Amino acid sequence: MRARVLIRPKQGILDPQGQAVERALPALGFDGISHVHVGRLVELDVDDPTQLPDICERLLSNPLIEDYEIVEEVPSHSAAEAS
Amino acid sequence: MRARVLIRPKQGILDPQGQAVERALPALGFDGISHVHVGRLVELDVDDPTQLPDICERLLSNPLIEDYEIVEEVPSHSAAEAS
Amino acid sequence: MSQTASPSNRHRQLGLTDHEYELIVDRLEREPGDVELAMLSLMWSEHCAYKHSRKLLRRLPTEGPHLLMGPGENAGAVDVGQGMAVAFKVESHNHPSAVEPFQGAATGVGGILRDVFAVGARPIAVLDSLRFGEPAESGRSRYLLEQAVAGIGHYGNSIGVPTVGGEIYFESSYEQNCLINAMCLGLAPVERLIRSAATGPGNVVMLLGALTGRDGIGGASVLASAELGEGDEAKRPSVQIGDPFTEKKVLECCLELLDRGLLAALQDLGAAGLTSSVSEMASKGGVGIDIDVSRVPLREPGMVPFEIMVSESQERMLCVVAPERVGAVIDVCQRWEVAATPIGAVTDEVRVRVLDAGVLVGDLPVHVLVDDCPLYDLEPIQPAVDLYPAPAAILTGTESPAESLLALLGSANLASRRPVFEQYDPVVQSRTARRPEQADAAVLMLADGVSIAVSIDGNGRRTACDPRRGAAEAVYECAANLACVGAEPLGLTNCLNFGNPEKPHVAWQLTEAVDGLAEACRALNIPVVSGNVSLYNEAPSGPIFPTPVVGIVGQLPDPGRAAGLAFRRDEDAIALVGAFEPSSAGSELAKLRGVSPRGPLPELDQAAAAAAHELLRSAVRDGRLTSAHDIAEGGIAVALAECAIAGGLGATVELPDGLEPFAEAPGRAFVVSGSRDAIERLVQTPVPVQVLGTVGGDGLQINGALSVSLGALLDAWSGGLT
Amino acid sequence: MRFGVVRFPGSCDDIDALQAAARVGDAVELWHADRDLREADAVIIPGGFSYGDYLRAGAIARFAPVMEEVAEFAREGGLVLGICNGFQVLCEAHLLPGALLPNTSLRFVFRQVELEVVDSATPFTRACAPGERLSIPVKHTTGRFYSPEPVHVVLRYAPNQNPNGSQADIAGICNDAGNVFGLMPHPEHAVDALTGSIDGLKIFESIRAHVSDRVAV
Ligand SMILES: Nc1ncnc2c1ncn2[C@@H]1O[C@H](COP(=O)(O)OP(=O)(O)O)[C@@H](O)[C@H]1O
Ligand SMILES: [Mg+2]
Repeated sequence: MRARVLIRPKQGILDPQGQAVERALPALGFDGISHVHVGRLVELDVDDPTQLPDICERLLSNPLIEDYEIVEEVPSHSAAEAS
Repeated sequence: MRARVLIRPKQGILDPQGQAVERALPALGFDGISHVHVGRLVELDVDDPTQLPDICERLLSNPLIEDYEIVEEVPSHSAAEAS
Repeated sequence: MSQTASPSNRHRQLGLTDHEYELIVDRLEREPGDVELAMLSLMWSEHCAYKHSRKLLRRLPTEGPHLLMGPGENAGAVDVGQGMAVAFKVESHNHPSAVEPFQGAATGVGGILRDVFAVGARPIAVLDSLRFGEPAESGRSRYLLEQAVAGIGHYGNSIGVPTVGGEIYFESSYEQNCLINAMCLGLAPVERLIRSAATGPGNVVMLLGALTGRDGIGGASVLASAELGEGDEAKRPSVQIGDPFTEKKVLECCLELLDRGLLAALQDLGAAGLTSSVSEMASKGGVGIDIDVSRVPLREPGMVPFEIMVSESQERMLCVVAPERVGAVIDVCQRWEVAATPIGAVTDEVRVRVLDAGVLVGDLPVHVLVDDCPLYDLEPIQPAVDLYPAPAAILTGTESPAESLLALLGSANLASRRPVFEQYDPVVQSRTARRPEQADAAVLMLADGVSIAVSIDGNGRRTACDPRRGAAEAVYECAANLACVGAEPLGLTNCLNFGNPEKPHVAWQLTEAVDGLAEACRALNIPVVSGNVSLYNEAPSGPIFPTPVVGIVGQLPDPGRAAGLAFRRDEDAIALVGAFEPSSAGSELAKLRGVSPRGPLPELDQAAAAAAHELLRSAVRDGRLTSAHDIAEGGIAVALAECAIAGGLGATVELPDGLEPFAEAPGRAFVVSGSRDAIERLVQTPVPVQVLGTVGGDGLQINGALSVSLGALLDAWSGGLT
Repeated sequence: MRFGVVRFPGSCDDIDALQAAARVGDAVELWHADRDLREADAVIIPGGFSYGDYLRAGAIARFAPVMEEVAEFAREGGLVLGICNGFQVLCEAHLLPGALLPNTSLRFVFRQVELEVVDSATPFTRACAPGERLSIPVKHTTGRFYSPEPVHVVLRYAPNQNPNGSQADIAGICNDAGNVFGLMPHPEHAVDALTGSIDGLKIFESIRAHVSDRVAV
């Protein structure tokens, strides 16, 4: 199965990247954008999806400062590629 | 509106971050995982969602090396926070 | 937090003893309110009040001919000539790094940088001193090493301050308590140095830099003041994230504000946030300060006054500005995209008053915050038994000298540090004349005719053997490193990393170590200009090795003559300079053989060591030597091997009768190379100098008994830490 | 001649570039927010971490007001040198082809490397001999050059010295017109024997020679 993991800074934790993007946007002529947060996206093929929470906690995210979310279960890599 | 942008390395471009994750997993006792790719997640509140493709192409992603996907439109930040 | 605690025990939850709480009530003549108690608990914490170390620190000498600013300011400073001052300080970030090593180490660098530019000096160099558990035994230690190094690099590299040196040791006593000490040096015209004393009632207090969030609340200060027990999750603060980009802007902005003469006082926000900064500024100025927390720009909604007062959000500075200059300050800040907000005023009442939109929520006399915390006497008792278990034996003692040499070179404590220092930018700012692995001390050029050298040293295992002598050795080793590049010490900073001082044997280690530092500084005539103390580095299995870390800054006239450690010329003579009577106590070889750290360390004849330093310094300054290297871990054999590896040139030597190749006595002696003539001139001096042999060939031969090819030396040494 | 050195928030090697350029000509700072090149004959986008390297190295800096002027200047044939972060900015701004990706080691790397001069006929390398080796340090986390299209290679890492996994060992490239040059190594940190090497001076000397020829014409 192909899984997608979203990792984002925990609420309340400083997110300097998000701040930098937010400040840059008006200069590009984009207004009305706020609460920008920058995190990571991990996509992977996994045989046993029940491992995912464990993988997220131990490797993909840093639980002290990041939250993770396993958002989606899509067909496996090769299938997705073909489509 | 709260939007979520997924940015991933273009296919065929070496993704050492994905490789590093893939290499680390067996040592932690996780098997059967492959095709790992690491990208970026950007989440933002946007007044005018029609601006999003432009924002993605000009700032959030570099089209030469990255693909982007606007996956979801969820209620805005403040609403999400309250829930 | 106080909502959940009953009034009778809330002070204990905040780390105050009943006695301390009674004292507070007595001084205030009332019970403190919530905001006040939060503030007092931090100001009376070990971290801020130095309650178990302050009395001891008075034993350190703090006077010297080049001293401009001593302990008590954010950083100490020395005069380096031509109207220039160098400010420096070392600080620990041990506890936050144990929780989150990347951010902990990064914000450690961020914090020490702020201390340096808070006195008006532009940060020009960072050094790091790190301790972890054994990498071969502990995955966690390898992880901490990797993350801490990455974090230090991340902050220093991104902000454009070179990381020019450091040291790393691995011992199992650090398994649960890694040490992350960072030192920063800054440069300022003497007249730009500024103190943190708030002045001028009516002046405006402004907050510069990052927004205030719930970072580290209940954090570093409380955390650093008690042992971090297992499963103590609730005590863990919200992790602070370093933002070097914001700090870079704040740094440039503050220096410009000072250059334009717009500030009356400047102070960084570190542990205990606004509470500590405001109290210290008021105390030093003999004035009061009113702060209105409702004016503090927040990153998170719903923060209450006590949270704002104790938040440890990074990348913030506090300054005092005359009312007529506020506009000009805001203009400069805008150019640097730095937020600048008036949040209060200097008063003549000598109280810190906290208001929330004009409503008084806290009102404390400055002296209660800063001076009234009781200072404790230590109750030192020399332990009767070994405090530390024997390390795992890697060598049996039956190896040949060549095998021992290769094992030492490949051990984590002695192997090449290249995998680490390649992650640091050592050259930005274009001052670095000697970078890591080129010489024993980093050399930075300040102006024509003025350069400085800096090194940071400490050896916990030796200090565990004999705290007094081990601490003194750290001073001598550091000064010896400076002598190798021809530098004369001007000032010293130190970080005292110890276990729980309330335990008698730790109290003994601390007392002895401070005495050892003080003696060495006096003997070498080096004033202590700044420092930091990190206590309670203790796990259920016991305390860390007592680890005083020493950083010395020295001056040299000609960076072109700073000797490197590499053998560079075939046929050069090699000599041993200095009285050298090493022993195996506390040595790296003893460790590899599984011997527990136990004294006595070899005699330290301070006058003889100082004379050797002086001789070496003058020979290097005259440009007479090809190379110079102090003899430290691994003894003379390892020192020779390091010179050979660095230069890609072998050597053939005979050691003086009875000199053990791997025995140690750091800080007292050197191996040097130079023309026959130059070496002959050294021999003519009163300092003991012995000619050992000759540079050349493609291997190291010692006493005809040990012979190893350069390739084998290099392989062992470069593969020990990857 | 006059060099202009851009200063973004987060630039770090800007002063170093000013000092290096001042060894061969005049050098002035160009402030990111000003649409003014101060009559510079050549523009340097220096190294560092503009805007913290947040999001992607160089991604935010390319939108700074001064960059509009730099783009215009480049279109008119002015010499533009991008060093490290400056190289990243020029790629993001499409003034150079390709992109810079994270090092394969995923680590920051500082190293004194040897470079081979592949093209010694550019305005930036004319003081070098063809095939000459230059010793210049690199220091970056995002230096792996990638381009799906062929590019004009000016400098390569010497064999076995590629520090970042760069495609075809590419260390520096120029645009088709030859007036915009980007490189990951830091020539401004190789202008003084005391700090390691003087080979980087050749880049600055080349620029001066080119500009004075042009003025002479
Ligand atoms: N071991 C020490 N030796 C000398 N001075 C010290 C030592 N420890 C702390 N100090 C001095 O005590 C003052 C308070 O230190 P610290 O709390 O670390 O300062 P800051 O809050 O500015 O980081 C500083 O001036 C520091 O230099
Ligand atoms: Mg301070």
